[in-house]
Amino acid sequence: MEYLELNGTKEGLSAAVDDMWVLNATYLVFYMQAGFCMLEAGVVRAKNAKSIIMKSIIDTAIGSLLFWALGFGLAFGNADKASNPVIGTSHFFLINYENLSFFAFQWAFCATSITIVSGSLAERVHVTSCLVYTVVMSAFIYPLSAHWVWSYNGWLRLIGVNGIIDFSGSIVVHIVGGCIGLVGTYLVGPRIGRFDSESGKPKPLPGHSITIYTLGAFIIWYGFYGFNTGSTLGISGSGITIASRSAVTMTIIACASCATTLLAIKIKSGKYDVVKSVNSLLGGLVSSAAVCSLIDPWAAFIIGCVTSFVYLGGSHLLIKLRIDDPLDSSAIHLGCGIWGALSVGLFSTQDNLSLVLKRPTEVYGLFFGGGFEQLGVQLLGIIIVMAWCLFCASVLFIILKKFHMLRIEPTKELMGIDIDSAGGPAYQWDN
Amino acid sequence: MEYLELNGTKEGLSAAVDDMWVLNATYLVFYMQAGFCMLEAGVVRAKNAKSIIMKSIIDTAIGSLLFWALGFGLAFGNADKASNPVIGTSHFFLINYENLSFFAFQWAFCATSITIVSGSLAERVHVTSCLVYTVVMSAFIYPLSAHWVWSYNGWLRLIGVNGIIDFSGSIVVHIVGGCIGLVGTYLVGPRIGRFDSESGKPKPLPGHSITIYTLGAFIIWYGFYGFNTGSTLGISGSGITIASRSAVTMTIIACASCATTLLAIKIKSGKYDVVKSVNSLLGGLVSSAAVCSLIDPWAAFIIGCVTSFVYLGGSHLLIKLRIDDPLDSSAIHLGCGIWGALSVGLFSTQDNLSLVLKRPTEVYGLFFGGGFEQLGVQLLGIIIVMAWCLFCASVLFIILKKFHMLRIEPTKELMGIDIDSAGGPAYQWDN
Amino acid sequence: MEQFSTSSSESSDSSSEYSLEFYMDTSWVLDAANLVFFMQAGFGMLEAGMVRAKNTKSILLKNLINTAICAISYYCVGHSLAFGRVNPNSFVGFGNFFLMDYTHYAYWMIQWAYAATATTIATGAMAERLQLHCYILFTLVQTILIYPFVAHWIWSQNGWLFDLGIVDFAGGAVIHIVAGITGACGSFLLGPRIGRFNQESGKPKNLPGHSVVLMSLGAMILWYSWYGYTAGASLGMTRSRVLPASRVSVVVTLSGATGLITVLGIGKICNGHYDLVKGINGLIAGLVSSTSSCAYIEPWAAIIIGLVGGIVYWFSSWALLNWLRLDDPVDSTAIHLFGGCWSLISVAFFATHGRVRNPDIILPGGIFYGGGISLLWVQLVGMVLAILWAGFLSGIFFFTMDYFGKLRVDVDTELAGLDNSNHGGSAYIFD
Repeated sequence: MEYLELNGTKEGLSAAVDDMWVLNATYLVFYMQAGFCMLEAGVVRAKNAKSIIMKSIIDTAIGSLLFWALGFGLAFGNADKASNPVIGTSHFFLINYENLSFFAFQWAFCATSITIVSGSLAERVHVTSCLVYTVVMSAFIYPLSAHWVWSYNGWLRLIGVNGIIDFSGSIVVHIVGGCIGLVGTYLVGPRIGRFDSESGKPKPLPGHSITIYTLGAFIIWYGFYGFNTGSTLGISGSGITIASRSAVTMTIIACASCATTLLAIKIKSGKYDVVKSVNSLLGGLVSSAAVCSLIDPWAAFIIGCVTSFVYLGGSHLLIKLRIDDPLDSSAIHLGCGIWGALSVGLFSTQDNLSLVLKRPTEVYGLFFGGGFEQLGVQLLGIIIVMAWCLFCASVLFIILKKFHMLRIEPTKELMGIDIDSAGGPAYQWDN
Repeated sequence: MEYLELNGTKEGLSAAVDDMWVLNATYLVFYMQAGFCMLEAGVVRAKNAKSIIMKSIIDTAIGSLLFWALGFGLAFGNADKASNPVIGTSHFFLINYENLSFFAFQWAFCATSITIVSGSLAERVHVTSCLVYTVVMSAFIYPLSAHWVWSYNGWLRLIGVNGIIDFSGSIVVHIVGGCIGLVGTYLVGPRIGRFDSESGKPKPLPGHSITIYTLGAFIIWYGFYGFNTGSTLGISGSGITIASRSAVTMTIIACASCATTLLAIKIKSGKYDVVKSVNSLLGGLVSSAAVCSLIDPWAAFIIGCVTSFVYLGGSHLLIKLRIDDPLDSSAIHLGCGIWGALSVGLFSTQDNLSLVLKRPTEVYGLFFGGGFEQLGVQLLGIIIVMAWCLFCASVLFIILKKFHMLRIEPTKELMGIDIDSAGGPAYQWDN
Repeated sequence: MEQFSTSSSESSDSSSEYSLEFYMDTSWVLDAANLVFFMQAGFGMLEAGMVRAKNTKSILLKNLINTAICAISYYCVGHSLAFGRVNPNSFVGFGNFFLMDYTHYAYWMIQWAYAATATTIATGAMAERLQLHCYILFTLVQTILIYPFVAHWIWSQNGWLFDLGIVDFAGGAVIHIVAGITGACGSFLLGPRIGRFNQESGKPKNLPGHSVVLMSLGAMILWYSWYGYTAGASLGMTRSRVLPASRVSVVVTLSGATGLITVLGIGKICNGHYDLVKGINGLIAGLVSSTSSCAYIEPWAAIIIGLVGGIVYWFSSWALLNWLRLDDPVDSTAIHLFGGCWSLISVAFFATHGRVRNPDIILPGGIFYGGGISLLWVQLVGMVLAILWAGFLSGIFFFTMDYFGKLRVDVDTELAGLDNSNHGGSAYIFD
């Protein structure tokens, strides 16, 4: 992200080429909305498909408007290079802001972060509450995290030698989204029938279309190439080298994670599990976000294998704790996001880190002899961002719960949200 | 479009960069075919899904061949800069034409315009008639409109100080497609069961899959980034500035339109309506096509909000007039297209307009003190193009109707076109 | 194809490592690789739509596995055997295992995406009856033993077919022939699905797929990504590669569209209705037909190539089914093996433009341009050798698996559907 200088200072054709790269990446990241929408639609039951799509659309539309109006200013409004390390203060409504391709890219990131939450809250939440958290997230929670971690004078960037490093958003996008989703799904409580009311044993509530689900995953994977490689903010200078490396390592992480889960489950239960494998794939993509530009391919393989167990462990833990997360969003985005952010402190090599930071550095990955400092900074950053999100989300969802705006009534839940508040079912096979 | 000079005259690296930009955009615009195909498939009933896909694919294939053979020559065949303002006369079959990336881009636009029509005619029209109007549109109706509005010596370009301004096709693509679709759907008559035969009240005939429908809309949105930003025909010079602006304003317009509709319907009826919101989103994209490069972000917000009401009004009007347009194509593409083209005369700022035209201009948006002239020119252009399309489409569809090639028989309509002429249903759930 | 080999040495060795040209070309390759990867989504949806609902999950899982396992094995070994630069000979490459000492990451990306495509195509032919671990093993064999050798022969500058002057721009032989023949071997040794041929009369019976909508979505995604697949093989846009890359896009569109129309037309004549499923296959056959030649031919030739490709597809599909009794659920043998052969042969007839990357090297003109038949012999040698190599190795592999009873699922599983028996339930749940 902003480790690479913004193109405001460059001129001529190479500035144009850089902006082109960012714009193309932006389109890809926006396209991930389609992926998330399909992913979520496929994994809910048919009676709730329409409402989850509705939420996905609300996320995107309302979230984009608010990030344009307020969020971007709070996150990156550093006019005169004098804004404070906690919050940005200018460029609301894009006033006096010229670097529109950078804005568009950030915009798409914000939309991604918000859309993660709706997955955790699927099948039992009022559409209206989705409106509320979208507004709060895009105007407040997300922008501040982004300012701390990404803006060049964000306070987490000023800690230690390198500051916190989150190349393309394992922390800012995925931990934020996953964390808020986790708080939400905990406070909402499990779906009716998810845990047996007597024995407390979990019962699967399978989604209505694995096909749509897998399609969504593939679209997300496709879009992730924009997500990760676009974060170089250009291809001139060392940009394209970093971008190529990111594309390769991200592919290896995702594939290693997917393959490991597939085989681990096969060995344990004798069956191949599509949904868990796809989720691991997504988990791999998530953990690649922070670290993809900083590692060598073989390290990517190791990170990918570990990601698989992080996801499986997270998913198992959720069930242990009787938390019902229909898409395993918190295991994927929070769990694997944390692992990805930590792995920066473990696996990043000196050469790659210097290239990304554009200056030589003596602090790098622990396993390469770079010391504990980077790992400590990453850990601190993760804790701070998580604490911030947990706090805000708890306040938000508790207020919503107080006013009975969070969860729909049991009868309506059993009937399906579509018929109640979205005007009919998503599918009509006869007539 | 051709406001920016063609890259035939440029050389070296910047020409390569420009062509690369146009080609990438072309791919995105072709991908919109997938979006329209899914959109249309999702909104028809399951028994007609296969035939609408067939139409959508035939559109693309036949339309592409004819535009290559004839259409492009009629639209942009300006060899020797001496062709007349009404019709192009050279480069049929791409003979002696080297600027292939420009051709490919125009090609994709033509395919988009044609595919709009099949939405209006869904569920009751012979596949063969689709063949016929595809041929006429791609070889005749569309190319002439494109020549008038886009070719540098088209006669609508020569009116007034700036000539007509249609940055990336609100008029040429969407008004043409929407208008022909409207004539077609009016002459074909409503689907059986759409209006109660006694009371005349409209009865909803919901599509079979909202999921597929939304997927289509998201793909179209994604493709629209190529559609709008590719119209800069390059990124060198001021191209990338215009492209970034277009991407941002188009997103704001689409999101504002979607959000407005969402809230308006919620306030009025107490429910969230997915289909109408998605349609508004598309309407926003359509109206952004003409105007996206010429406005500031805040104006985009206003245009978006108005677009929502234009779409809702258009949709309402169609039902009032007992016109059955299964996809609301004419409300979306014709209605919002008109609004987008008009808003050029209202909201375009002097700076942006000068940048796009590549020369200083004293005539610009009414609201910025640029006078009524541009608005008048836009209005004139819209009327001319609509009159042309209405005329041609009426002749075409009346002839088709005379020879009973337009509408399928009532029994087959009730049974579904798939079983009759597409060799079986689209879905097989058992066996 | 000379482009690949020269690129890998040239761009990393030359002094222009940090020029704008290098950035642009690399970004072009990365974008294209991303699109080629997206073909996995396309093939996934296409194949999912073509199988019966009870086997959907297994086919989706299969595609996921292909992609993931292929990435890992291609990263470890495959790329080295194909393009390793330490001590390569004309038969096989060597060195750079695990991407050690290899920095041309963008090139690896696109080659991986190609390799993954080859595997996915091949496994489609064995759908609905192959055991899942056989897919995994086959993916390993394909990406380690079969594919890299053919890629080395034809695309590496050390390859012996490359020395002979074989022309295969985007993989008609390397990808489609290899994938087609391995799929055919597997499908043949597996035997037909239960119910595919009437037990008494031996007549083939249609086993239609479960969703034409998914199928066409897949086809449209493929069409889109085909632009990256073919135009990306230019490996850049600078140094007068703009025009060839643009022409590739035009040629691909024309041959695909012609293939579709041809097959739809034949279907209408033979069966009396438009057959969408065949038509979609015809579209892909048309696209495949121009893969080898797309950079070297004129647009009009693309029409002829697409036309013949459509005819070849129709009749080979019929012949394989009725004469060879080969049950290929997704027709991938007819499309990719025969389409690939035709694509390789057609170069010898229609080639007229010189090499893309080195315009100085004049390609011998095609037979229709008076270039003599020497190129035809080379192409035929390449075709036969690729078929023999891939056919022989895959034959041995599948025969071994069959011998140990690990090839085909048992009868009960097949009748019940792989999803219900092996993957924990159906892919769809609508109530």
